[in-house]
Amino acid sequence: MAMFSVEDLSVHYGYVTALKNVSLTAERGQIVSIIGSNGAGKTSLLRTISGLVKPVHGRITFMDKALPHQAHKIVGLGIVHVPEGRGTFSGLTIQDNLLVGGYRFRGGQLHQDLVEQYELFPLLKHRKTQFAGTLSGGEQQMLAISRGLMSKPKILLLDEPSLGLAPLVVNQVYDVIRRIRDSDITIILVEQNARKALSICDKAYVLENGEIRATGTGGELLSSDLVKKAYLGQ
Amino acid sequence: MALLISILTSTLITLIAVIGIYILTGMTGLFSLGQASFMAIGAYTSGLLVVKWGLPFPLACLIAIFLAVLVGWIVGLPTVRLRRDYISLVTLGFGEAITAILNRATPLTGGAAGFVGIPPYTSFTLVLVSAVIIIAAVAMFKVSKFGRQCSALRGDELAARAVGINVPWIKMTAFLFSVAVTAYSGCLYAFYTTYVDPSIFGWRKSADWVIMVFFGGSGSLTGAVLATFILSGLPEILRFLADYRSIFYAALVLLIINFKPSGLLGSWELTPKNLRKLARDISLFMKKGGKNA
Amino acid sequence: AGSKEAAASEIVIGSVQDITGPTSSLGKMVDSGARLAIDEVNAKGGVNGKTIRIITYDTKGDVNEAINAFTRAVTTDKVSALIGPPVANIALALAPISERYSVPFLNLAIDPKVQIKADGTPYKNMFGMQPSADQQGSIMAQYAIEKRGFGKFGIIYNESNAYAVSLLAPFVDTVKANGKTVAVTTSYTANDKDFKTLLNNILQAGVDAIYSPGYTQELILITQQARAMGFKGALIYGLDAGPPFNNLLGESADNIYFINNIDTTEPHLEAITKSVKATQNIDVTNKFFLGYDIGNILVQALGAVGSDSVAIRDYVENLKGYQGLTGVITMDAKTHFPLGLEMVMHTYEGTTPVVLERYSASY
Amino acid sequence: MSLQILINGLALGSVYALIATGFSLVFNVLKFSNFAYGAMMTCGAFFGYFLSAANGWGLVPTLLVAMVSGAVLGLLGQVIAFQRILNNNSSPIYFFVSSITLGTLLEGFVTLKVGANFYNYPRFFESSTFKIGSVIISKSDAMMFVLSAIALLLLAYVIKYTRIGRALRSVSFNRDNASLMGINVTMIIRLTFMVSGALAGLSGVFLGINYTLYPTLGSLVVKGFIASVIGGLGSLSGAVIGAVLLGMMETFLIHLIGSGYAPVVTFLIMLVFLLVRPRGIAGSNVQEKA
Amino acid sequence: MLEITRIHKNFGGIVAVQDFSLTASQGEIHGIIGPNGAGKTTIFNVISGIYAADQGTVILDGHDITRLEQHKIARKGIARTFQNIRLFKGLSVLHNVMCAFDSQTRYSILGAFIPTRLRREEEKHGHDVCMACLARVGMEKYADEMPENLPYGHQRRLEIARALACHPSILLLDEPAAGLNPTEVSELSDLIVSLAESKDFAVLLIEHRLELVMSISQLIHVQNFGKTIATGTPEEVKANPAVIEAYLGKEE
Ligand SMILES: Nc1ncnc2c1ncn2[C@@H]1O[C@H](COP(=O)(O)OP(=O)(O)OP(=O)(O)O)[C@@H](O)[C@H]1O
Ligand SMILES: Nc1ncnc2c1ncn2[C@@H]1O[C@H](COP(=O)(O)OP(=O)(O)OP(=O)(O)O)[C@@H](O)[C@H]1O
Ligand SMILES: [Mg+2]
Ligand SMILES: [Mg+2]
Repeated sequence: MAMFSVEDLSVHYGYVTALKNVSLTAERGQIVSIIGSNGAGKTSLLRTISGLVKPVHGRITFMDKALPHQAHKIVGLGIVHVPEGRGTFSGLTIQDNLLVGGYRFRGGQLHQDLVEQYELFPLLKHRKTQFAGTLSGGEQQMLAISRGLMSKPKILLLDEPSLGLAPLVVNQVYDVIRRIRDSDITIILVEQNARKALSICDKAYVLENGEIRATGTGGELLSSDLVKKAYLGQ
Repeated sequence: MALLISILTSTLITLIAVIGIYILTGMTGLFSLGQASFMAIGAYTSGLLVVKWGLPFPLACLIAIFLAVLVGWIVGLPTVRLRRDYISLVTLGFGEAITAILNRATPLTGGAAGFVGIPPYTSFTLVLVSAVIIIAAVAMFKVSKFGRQCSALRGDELAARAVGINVPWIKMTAFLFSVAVTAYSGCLYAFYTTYVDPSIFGWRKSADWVIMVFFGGSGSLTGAVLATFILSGLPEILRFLADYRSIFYAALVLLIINFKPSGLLGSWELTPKNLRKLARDISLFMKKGGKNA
Repeated sequence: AGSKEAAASEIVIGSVQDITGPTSSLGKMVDSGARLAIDEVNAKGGVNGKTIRIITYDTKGDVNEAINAFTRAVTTDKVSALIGPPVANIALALAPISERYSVPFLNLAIDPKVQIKADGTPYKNMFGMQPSADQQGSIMAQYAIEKRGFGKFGIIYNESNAYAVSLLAPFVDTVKANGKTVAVTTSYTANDKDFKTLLNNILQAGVDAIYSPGYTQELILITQQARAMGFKGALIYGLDAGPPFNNLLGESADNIYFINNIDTTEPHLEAITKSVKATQNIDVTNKFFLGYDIGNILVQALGAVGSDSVAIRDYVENLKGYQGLTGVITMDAKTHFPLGLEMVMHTYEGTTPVVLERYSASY
Repeated sequence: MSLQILINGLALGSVYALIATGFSLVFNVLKFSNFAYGAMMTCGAFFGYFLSAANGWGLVPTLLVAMVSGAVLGLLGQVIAFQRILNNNSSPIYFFVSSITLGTLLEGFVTLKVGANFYNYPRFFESSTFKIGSVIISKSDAMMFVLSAIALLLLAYVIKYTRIGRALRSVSFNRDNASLMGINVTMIIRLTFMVSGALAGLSGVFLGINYTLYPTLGSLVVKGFIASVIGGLGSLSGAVIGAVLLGMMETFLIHLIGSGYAPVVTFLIMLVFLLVRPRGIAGSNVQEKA
Repeated sequence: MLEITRIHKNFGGIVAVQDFSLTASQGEIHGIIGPNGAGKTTIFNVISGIYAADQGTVILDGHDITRLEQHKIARKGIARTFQNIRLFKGLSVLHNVMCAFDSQTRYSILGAFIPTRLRREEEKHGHDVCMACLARVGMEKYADEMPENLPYGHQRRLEIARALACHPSILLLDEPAAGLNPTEVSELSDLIVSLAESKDFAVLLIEHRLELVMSISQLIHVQNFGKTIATGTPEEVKANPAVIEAYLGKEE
């Protein structure tokens, strides 16, 4: 059985159906990409996995155990979600944002982690007392990723991490993602930037109108007609 | 019959005040906990003008409303540019101040003993006609550009400014409109009870009105009307509960807010279009039900 | 849910009182007193073979509610007579409305404005059943000046309380008429609970006595704070310093003088107090006895003239020499206040009430 | 003599400060004015009276009982009136309405139990005042001053520097994202209500000692609201500074012009204050960024 | 015609914008690019009056608008979209757009209460104009939907429609392509080009999606640490080593 699997998941918002019988799996140290157009349900999928949205039916398992229902317990298992639109705590300083990210840990360990993050994103260190709400869009994105890493994830759910980032930084972020993967962390990556996402991943799913339309390795999908036409703008 | 008329009259006066709150809270998303003080200004001013200076009732009402709007403007001035929480707390302080003045200015207001001898000019017909006209005016306002702008700034003030909405001005307009309506309800009130005293106009009264707006559905004028009838009729119906009356009332409101957060009607309005839709839905439902049976 | 069919064998009277809200302790007391009177009569077979039913209408201390309650009582429930509240605001609001009907309204408001119109004639249905504020205020001043020899007074009163306000002018007028002085007059409002600064202003003036008409709770705070600030002089209070004030104060109530409708030390009143405590677990106050007297006056009226409300009104207007627990009641048709009803000045020794003087209230 | 007035003002200010602290705590986290706070104080005071003081227990047990029952009540209130609104992610407006209603409900229960009667705490001290020079200071005022200072400093420290405090602040900005950090948001919010309830109990007892016990004791909370406007909405230390200022201002006004027009002047000062310094004394001015 | 001369903006110690100047006229598309935190959004915030400039002037059609209140600036013809979408919740899609048109509607407060003829005509006119704005971004069939239920891409389009209803002479677009997939980006670039072709207004465009900004801008301003490090056509900029180092990075 896969380390992480989603089976037959459906989600509704009132009358709107966001997800219909979605299934996917991920293994340790894999990058799994999910691509799809706007409103396909990518964010909803991640929000369901992390416990923010309750599914109508379906099963999510991690290491052969069903996930608990509350978001904070799911984080406790090491499934960490970096939300779309950054979601930094606007009135907290950068440092406090990071420390909240490491909420599960305390003491010296926490400060060690903080130092690590500052090494990864030096910009954050220079600005550590600035309120997150006044950061530029891209700076907030870095903070959000960094804050997610403070939770020491086993599975990292990234929702459009390259959103609003300068090209140079996008490359940096993807480097970071690779590095994270290399440290045996599983990454579920939701991206609009299909080319980038597909070129980095081990496995990818195409989501359309809440349903899985196609699946395969990154390379397979990059060359599929469906993906080319709809997501690569070719 | 006399009882019914008496209850209906006082309910309709409350209704007018609640509509004042609806403009402010339901449409613009602002709170005033001193709204009852504007009712007091309306009541005392019109009463004084008629009793002490012998002005005709309609003129007295007009002057009273004008005065209330003027005072409202001063109260609103520092708050319309601030975060919306401020207006609720500033008006709260204003309420305390008005009560103090009414208690103190004994030669004019009669102080705590109240102001007696107001002639009973408020008839049921007058109140009914006023309520209908005011509801119509507010309904018109809601679908005008001003009403739209009120809703817009409730959604996002910064974006509202960025599309050219003069946010402080719209806030002030909504506030003063609601003040005028509330002050008028005060005039009606004074000439209905023929007696007013300062303790009538505390912040709890304003809070009660806010609750009524929410009970009915914060976005719905129809809801506000419905809720006023239910909630101000309720205590009269619940008389047999005696001491448990206020507990029952509070529990009911809590239930609605918790389990139907959008209130009774949400933002549904009684318009010909919606009514036709409702009728269609009902007939469809009946047909289906018929088939199943 | 009244059974109107049974009306033939039943007479209905109403009691419009603050049963909930800030003044409910007063309203409930009057209501229980009246109920005791009615229950006693019903237990003996009622009047002329009919039982009396008393309906209580809660005003919640709200004028609007009171108007609805009043209207309900006189139009829907068709009561023969009404017992009114001891709270001036409610009675003031109901006075002009009572004029539209012909149901007598026996209340306990002491403010003359409740019973008497601006033109000096009484409202036809309103009757005050205890001495007016004018009478009570001047009695307290007379006592303080004549029996205690005080010459310099400080006053602290609740300006948002109609009852307290009505007791202010008569006291001051009497003091001035006797050539004495009121050195400082200060006021507070319902929300004020900290009187130290106000009292400070009074104490600075070095007064013989502080006069404070107000509700029990305020009197307790004023006593505690004045004593804590080292004031050793006399405190002169109104009706609401009567028991259970002494038990609630939590310290010695020495050197406090107050006016009361009754002599609390009279044996048969004490007996009633005990029995009510035993049967209903109520600590009665003077309002209870006032309510009891009104109840009995109505019973007597019903017995004499039947259940017609106009006849009852006339009967009450001409009431003479009724021997009640609060004294001998003779209605003055000109003022609709009782003539010559006695008031009793009290003080406390420690926490025990002591009777000082009886005054016959002349208007 | 003006020293005496200053002391009286400080005493009144510390009553207001204690009220304002518990009230702004909830405001900080959930961004709404908890209008049930007044009723919570009343309940706390009555619990302290009936469960402890009436049994002849001393001040400290009474305070503890009131605080514990205040905390329990805070928790209950959260479950009854706010939990569902939280779950639905409704706007703060709903909390506001719910809190007013909860207040009415609690007050209703108190009235049911005690009627409009009032009670008096027994004397906890041999003498209720002490003197420094010519200045008379009431013991309960002094205790209140000290306790509210301690409560405030403790809270400020916890909120600013501890893990729980950071969690609390993050919850105040975005509940969903806070839960993504592994924070048990419901627990944090309940904790907030419990602490605020405990403070309500504490203030309740002191209000009771100073002003006797009665069902609408909590209406003094209005002063807490006004204080927090003067201090800057949402700022805890601002609320306290505002409260002390308000207490002193009122006392001076009462001394100078009497109690009658004091609220009017207070209100005018508040208006002018808002015009001149809209963010209050300690409110920070974070510019909104688009 | 928009003339921005030497604007500065500091936040405490941070210099967000330094010495920024730009001139744009109807029909032009200007791109503004630069690393994160370079001060691009701040430039928009200064132009639209959310922040007051520390120095410098913004002149629109000969009028100095630097220190006007926000809503007045908007009424003078500066319309914008936001980096983080800001729509009016609780108003339908059409009403979102109409709000932006309302300040141009002529009926007075009297018309708020009485359905005067002027009001009816103006409302009708506004309705038509706003439907046309929606149609220009291809959103007319969603007119009665609630914006919060729309997918992201549609919300972006709605923001543009709302800005169009302000009858702008300058349109400020802050990262309009963020969150769109490549297909949608190419639709968006067609849309922006077609808007610019109408010659009604100039477009200033902040964007990190190079496929969009490089293909449609006539002139590109590159910002770094608040300063303009390069200005030129897309080709010039792409070849500029300073820009490559600070922003573009080497192509992989
Ligand atoms: N809270 C909500 N209430 C109602 N509908 C919602 C809600 N959240 C999302 N939806 C709807 O569910 C569908 C899926 O939305 P979701 O945000 O998961 O899409 P997405 O793939 O992440 O899109 P994007 O690329 O724009 O982020 C959309 O139709 C959206 O409108
Ligand atoms: N209100 C503010 N207070 C303090 N600093 C601010 C404020 N607004 C912006 N800044 C700072 O100014 C700098 C410029 O921010 P701006 O938002 O303009 O960047 P940007 O170029 O739009 O970046 P991005 O491409 O990431 O959106 C950033 O470093 C940001 O942290
Ligand atoms: Mg998404
Ligand atoms: Mg930006």
